Amino acid sequence: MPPGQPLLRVSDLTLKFGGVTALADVDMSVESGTIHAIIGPNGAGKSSLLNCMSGLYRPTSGSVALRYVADDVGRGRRDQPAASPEADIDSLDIRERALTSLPPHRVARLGVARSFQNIELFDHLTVLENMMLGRHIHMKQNVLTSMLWFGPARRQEIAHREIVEEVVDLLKLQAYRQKPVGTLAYGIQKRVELGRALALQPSLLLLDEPMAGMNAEEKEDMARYILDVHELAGVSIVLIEHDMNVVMDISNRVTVLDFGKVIGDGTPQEVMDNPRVIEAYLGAGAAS
Amino acid sequence: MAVLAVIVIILPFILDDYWLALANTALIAAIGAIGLNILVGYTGQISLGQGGFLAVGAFTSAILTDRLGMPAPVSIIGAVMLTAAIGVIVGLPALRLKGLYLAIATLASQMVILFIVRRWEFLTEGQGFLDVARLEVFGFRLDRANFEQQWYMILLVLAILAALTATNLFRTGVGRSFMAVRDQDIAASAMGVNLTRAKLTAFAVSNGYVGLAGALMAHYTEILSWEKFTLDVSILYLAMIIVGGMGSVAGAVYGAVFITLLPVLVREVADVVGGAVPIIRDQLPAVEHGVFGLTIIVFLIFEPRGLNRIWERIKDWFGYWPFRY
Amino acid sequence: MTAAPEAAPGAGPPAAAPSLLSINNIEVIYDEVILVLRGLSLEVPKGQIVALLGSNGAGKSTTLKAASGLLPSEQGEVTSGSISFAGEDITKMDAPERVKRGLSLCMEGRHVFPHLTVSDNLLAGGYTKAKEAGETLDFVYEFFPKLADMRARTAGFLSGGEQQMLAIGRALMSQPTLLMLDEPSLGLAPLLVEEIFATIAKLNADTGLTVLVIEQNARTALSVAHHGYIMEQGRIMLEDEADALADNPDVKEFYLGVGGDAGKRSYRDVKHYRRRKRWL
Amino acid sequence: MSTFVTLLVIGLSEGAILALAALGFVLIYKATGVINFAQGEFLLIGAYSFYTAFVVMQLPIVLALLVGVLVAVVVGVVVERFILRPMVGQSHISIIMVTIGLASVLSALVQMFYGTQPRSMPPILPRGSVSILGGTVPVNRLWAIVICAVVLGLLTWFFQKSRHGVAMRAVADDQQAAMTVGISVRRVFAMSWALAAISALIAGVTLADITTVEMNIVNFGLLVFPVVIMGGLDSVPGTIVGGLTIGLVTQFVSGYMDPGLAEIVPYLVLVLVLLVRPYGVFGEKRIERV
Amino acid sequence: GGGGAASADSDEPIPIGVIADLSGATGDVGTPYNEGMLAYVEQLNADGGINGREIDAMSNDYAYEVPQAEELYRRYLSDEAVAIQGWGTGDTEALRTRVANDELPFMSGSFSEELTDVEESPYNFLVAATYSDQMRAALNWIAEESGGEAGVAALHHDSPFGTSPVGDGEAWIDEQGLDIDFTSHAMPAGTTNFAGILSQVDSAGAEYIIIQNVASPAAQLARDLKAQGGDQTIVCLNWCGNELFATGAGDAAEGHVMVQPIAPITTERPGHEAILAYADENGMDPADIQVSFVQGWYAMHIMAEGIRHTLDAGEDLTGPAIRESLETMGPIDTGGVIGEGTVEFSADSHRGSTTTGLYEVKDGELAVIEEAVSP
Ligand SMILES: Nc1ncnc2c1ncn2[C@@H]1O[C@H](COP(=O)(O)OP(=O)(O)OP(=O)(O)O)[C@@H](O)[C@H]1O
Ligand SMILES: Nc1ncnc2c1ncn2[C@@H]1O[C@H](COP(=O)(O)OP(=O)(O)OP(=O)(O)O)[C@@H](O)[C@H]1O
Ligand SMILES: [Mg+2]
Ligand SMILES: [Mg+2]
Repeated sequence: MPPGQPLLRVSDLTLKFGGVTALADVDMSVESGTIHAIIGPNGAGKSSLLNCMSGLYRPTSGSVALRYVADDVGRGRRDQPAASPEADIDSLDIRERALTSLPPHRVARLGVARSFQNIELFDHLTVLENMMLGRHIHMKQNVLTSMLWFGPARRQEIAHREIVEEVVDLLKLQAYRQKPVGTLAYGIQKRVELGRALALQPSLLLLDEPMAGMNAEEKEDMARYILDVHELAGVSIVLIEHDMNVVMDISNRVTVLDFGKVIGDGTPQEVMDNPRVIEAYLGAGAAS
Repeated sequence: MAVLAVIVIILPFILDDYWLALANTALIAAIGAIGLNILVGYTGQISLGQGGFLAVGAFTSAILTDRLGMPAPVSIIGAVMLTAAIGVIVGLPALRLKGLYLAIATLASQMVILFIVRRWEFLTEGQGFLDVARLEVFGFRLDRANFEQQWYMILLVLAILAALTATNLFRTGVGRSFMAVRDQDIAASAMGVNLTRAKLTAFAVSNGYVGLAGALMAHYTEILSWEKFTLDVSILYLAMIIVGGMGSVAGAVYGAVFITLLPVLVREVADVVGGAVPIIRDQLPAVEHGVFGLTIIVFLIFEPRGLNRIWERIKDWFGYWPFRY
Repeated sequence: MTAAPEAAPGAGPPAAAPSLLSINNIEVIYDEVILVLRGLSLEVPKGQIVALLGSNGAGKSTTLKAASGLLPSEQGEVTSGSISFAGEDITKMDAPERVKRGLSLCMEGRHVFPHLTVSDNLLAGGYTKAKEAGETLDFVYEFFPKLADMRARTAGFLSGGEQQMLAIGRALMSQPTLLMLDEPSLGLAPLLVEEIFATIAKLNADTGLTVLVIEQNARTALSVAHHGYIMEQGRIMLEDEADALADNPDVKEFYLGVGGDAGKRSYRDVKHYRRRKRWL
Repeated sequence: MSTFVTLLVIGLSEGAILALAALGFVLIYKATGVINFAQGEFLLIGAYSFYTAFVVMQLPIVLALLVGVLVAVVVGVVVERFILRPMVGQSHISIIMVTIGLASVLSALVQMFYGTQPRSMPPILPRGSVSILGGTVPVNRLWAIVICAVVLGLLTWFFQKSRHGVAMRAVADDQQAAMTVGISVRRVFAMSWALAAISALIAGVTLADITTVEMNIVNFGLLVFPVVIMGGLDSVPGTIVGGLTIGLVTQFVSGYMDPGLAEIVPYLVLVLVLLVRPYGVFGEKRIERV
Repeated sequence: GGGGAASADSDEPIPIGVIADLSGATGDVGTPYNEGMLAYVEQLNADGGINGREIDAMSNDYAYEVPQAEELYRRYLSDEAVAIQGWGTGDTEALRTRVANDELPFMSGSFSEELTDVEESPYNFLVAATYSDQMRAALNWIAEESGGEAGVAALHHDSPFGTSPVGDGEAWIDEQGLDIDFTSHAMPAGTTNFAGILSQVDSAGAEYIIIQNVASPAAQLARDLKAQGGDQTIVCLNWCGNELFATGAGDAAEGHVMVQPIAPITTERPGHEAILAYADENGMDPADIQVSFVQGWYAMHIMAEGIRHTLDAGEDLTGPAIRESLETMGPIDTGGVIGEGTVEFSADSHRGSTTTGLYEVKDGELAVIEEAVSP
């Protein structure tokens, strides 16, 4: 999807858990090629919104629709660079798909990858295996050839391993390739999780508090990785983050949630100046 | 490695029939345990239904051969496929169940399958057991004198194939998706793993091996009755993978051999010390049972990763010998 | 920052205040091999708020676990040194005993009881002081009116911030004299972080509660604390009054990081930035 | 009608005993997260220890019961201390398997010392039959219902309402956090195992009195699984409803349909329930947030 | 065989494998049966064995599990046993093809009619009336006792052992034109009450309950029957028709009937004397000698006689030789204990006897109703 095009549209999204309304009529739109931050107080529904986007939660009503270029998806051809901005949009076969009716694995197949608020890695697998799972949607799953190993199964493993290695290089994870992720330090695990999502070569990356629990130094590193991913791989990113400094610095657009409702939307500066946002989220201290 | 291979190959020429029969039983168990480990150890879906699945494989193959006159290899393949299919049916509830709920659902399948095996007169023609004709492969009929040796060769080849194919499976995406489901199913689905498909595939693949083990059991023991497939058998197989090492193909093999030989070992010991402690000899089945339980406990407490881990440590030690570390 | 309450830093000379918790030169080893604390000493004077800062993996949480007796549950062990609380040696005491004596820990990552309701969580918190649980409960609800609104909800379904409040409220239920907080702002919105620290300061001012708090968010922590410690690799590297620490150039560089102050560097400008010098 | 009443009362009594045995299981599960496959063997140990005190040592019944309780507590605490405590932090499967191993060991011990032959015991509950609505009903069955109801009530109150009950549930959720609020995790663990063993003792002795003291008690114990799963693993009321349902359904199927089918009917009912409600009738869905 | 135990002029002990149930589903009667066999061997060896050669009876518990029995059988085979004493119907039937292949004479506690087909089971020998014959005798007696018309419910162990006589009983009713309404139910193993099955018996209108099962569950059923005020008469076949049933059920056993081909010790037959002498020597209370013990004793006796005949004939102790001895040696005397008193096999019948006795429980003892009944 060329930059600047609408990529993801959330309309009238409502999500209820029993008596609790986590999201109420949320409308927002993510443009291709941006880093779009979602902020808001705890319990505002940010993670829930992300979960709706990735198919983990089924909303009570409303929809999330993803637009994608037909050729980009599902054929394992995402190793080519994303369509250049100059490409003629009309010549592309752009389709739209409602994510809200899809199970999570189908959403992933459309090129939406994510990380989780509390690291959800495959603890007993190595860093490489975790990242190879990121390649899952691009691989053919054939039990019989897998059992035989020699031939197609082996060739396929090698081909995908090459792509994973690029991600390993990008995120500087070389030293940890064969380590079971469960034993790694928190910061590294966060990076592996990012890597796993990247390995999927997504067109949209959803990150839920990738810097939570990090100190200043690690945050800087993580911010750098996110920017690199955004710039080098041309991925659009939806980012939940509480640290306003990070949000201000790296995001192009910000949506603010409070009690499940959108209370602000715009450029970081616009949002910072929005009195409702200051009152509900930032507090007087941050506004000064 | 080479030494081991030589030992395994000359085994049939040095062991007598009794020990060869044990070896054969262990090889069949190894195939079944590999299957169970795929489901339990690698995919994290607990199954107490192993006994019932073995029964499906065994009776299918026996009936296809004896009543429909199919060649044994064909009926064995038929048994593998049917058992895999039954696995998928039983796996369906697994899609929504977790932990103990799943364990008990598989316990239910064990009970129901066993009930059918006991009560469905068609299976044994009302006799309560089923005779299976001597194995004949491509016109070659095993002879009585070399029965155990010939079976040993057949089973050895099949067990090695089973171990290899299972190992290969976990070098590829399919196997990885099983492990992903085990470690973190939500994340797995967010990475594009179809949980339904992965779990059902795991049930099918696992049961394929179990069906093979069941079919071999039928042809090897030449007689089938429901008592070979009780809940105790399910537990026996779980013990194999616990003792051998969960989530390890080699572990399943070690575990199968160990658990098959355990009662023999207990009996030998009982023969020796029985004079001094008569209760051990007089209550042998109880003692065997108790030792079995104790083995599980001891392994879980002291080496939860099983014989496989112990073996690795030994290899490391010798690898570094004479320098430790 | 408005969060700093009346009980401003420097309300009393720290040296004069008797020490409530004192950790003397302890060593902590996990799994019999991993040496994490290497001779750490620390004093928490009665009635003060003390902040413990340090980078990831420095051993901050381990220090609090050692003080609250949780190490054995993680195969950890204090191999040398001693810990005393209110003049009593508690080095070998088990965790529940310490709670009875007024030492309460609010763990990193909240750790509420997910299947219990909010009110059951609080009641469980008052386990050691069952008789007065009713009154304490009212007190906690007063401090956290939000919890009162959610009392019947299952804790596992609360959002992170809500859970953090619950965790602090639960810790208060045991009527501690020393409250230890492990990264209370983890994953919380700025407003809430402010709120929580304001609450901490208020508790301290109103009830004289002594607080030991670990924080990544050094700026906020130092703004309410009287005294601060900075640790690296299992040792205390620096200790001073909070104000003084906040002005220390090293602290500024490593803990206050980019952003915040005027003339800050943007996250966009940071290239792969590696720590040039360590404290050691 | 007469058959119906007989089956009803017998079904209820078995259901009540089952519920009691299952409650012990649930107690352990809720407090320690351990799935105890040896609960059937706890019934067995209960019945045989009482038998030993009452018949072999010829103690008076009250004393014999006390001995039973003592043995139950000791077994419960020892099992917790030496078998389950080292298993903290291991996977579900490992914990299930360790209790399966324990089950083998316990039943093997009983078999070694008492053999497999049934032993008869002088009656404890009154014998004889009464006629209710035209059905002949053994009196001891009625007594069994009463005893189990009382014990069930006491345990339920303890778990739901008492301070220790809340502590047990807190420990089940997060052991470290429980320690930070001053709950002694070890004490709670020991307490729940001991309570489970005591409830198994009462269930086992009641059962042994209306049948015989024999190894078969274990098979009866296996039924706690359909019971707890059906009711919902962590629900006390669910356990009671589950127990009574299984008791009654089994009895009616065996009386009106096929006694052989009755053996698997609990499992069929269970599967049906799970298809509709994967967490049992009263069970709560596990909290899974990401 | 050249040397070794099988050789005619060897003086080594004669190995016989015993597959016993001590702890399994039928252990209540399996235990005294096994003790009876071993007691006989002990006595025989003490008396100088067979022509000076002792019998080495290797006895192991298989807990009534077929796979265990197979495994034991393989061990006995590798220990060069010359004959096998088995136990249950399931395992005996399961092993018979192997036994035939390995040419090993095989007797067992199972009197299933299936095993009498000499073509199919050339090495199996049945020392007493088959379960089916016992069932027939029971049905004849019921027809007589009830004056013609009767309802009968056959309750059986849920196994080949249990179902073995059920079909034959039904066929017998047709064949003989008996006016008997026949239903059958499997008795679930490990059940805590038989209320369900009894209410089915009730609603089928049966006045007689024939039980083909071991003593303990039968006794429990009798107790349940009494507690629920049922008035049916129980007729126990072979393995529940014994003292264990009478004591296990207590006063609930009174008046029930037993079909038992082996004479209980209380009937004081000449064949019991050896057993009583043995009991006396070993400090056993004669009152503790159960009919299953007697049965085991004589099962071993018959096997020993076959071996003696083989050795007397100067032949090697091979399976075929022993088989031939048993088939050709003529009647074997049991001192009035089994059936009419003697057991005889031939090349086309391995049915050692067809007659059985009928007893009633009176004051906790087995009282004779009729002797040497043949259907
Ligand atoms: N699986 C669930 N079941 C029930 N309620 C839920 C569930 N997930 C979230 N909620 C509720 O929905 C609301 C929004 O939660 P959510 O996790 O989306 O907040 P958030 O904005 O991500 O907060 P935080 O910044 O603390 O992560 C909360 O009140 C929470 O209790
Ligand atoms: N249970 C444990 N077993 C083994 N090592 C541990 C354990 N807990 C902590 N460690 C190690 O001890 C060191 C200090 O950990 P600790 O959690 O105390 O750091 P911290 O300062 O609290 O870090 P953070 O800011 O990430 O919370 C780390 O290197 C960690 O890997
Ligand atoms: Mg969130
Ligand atoms: Mg920490």
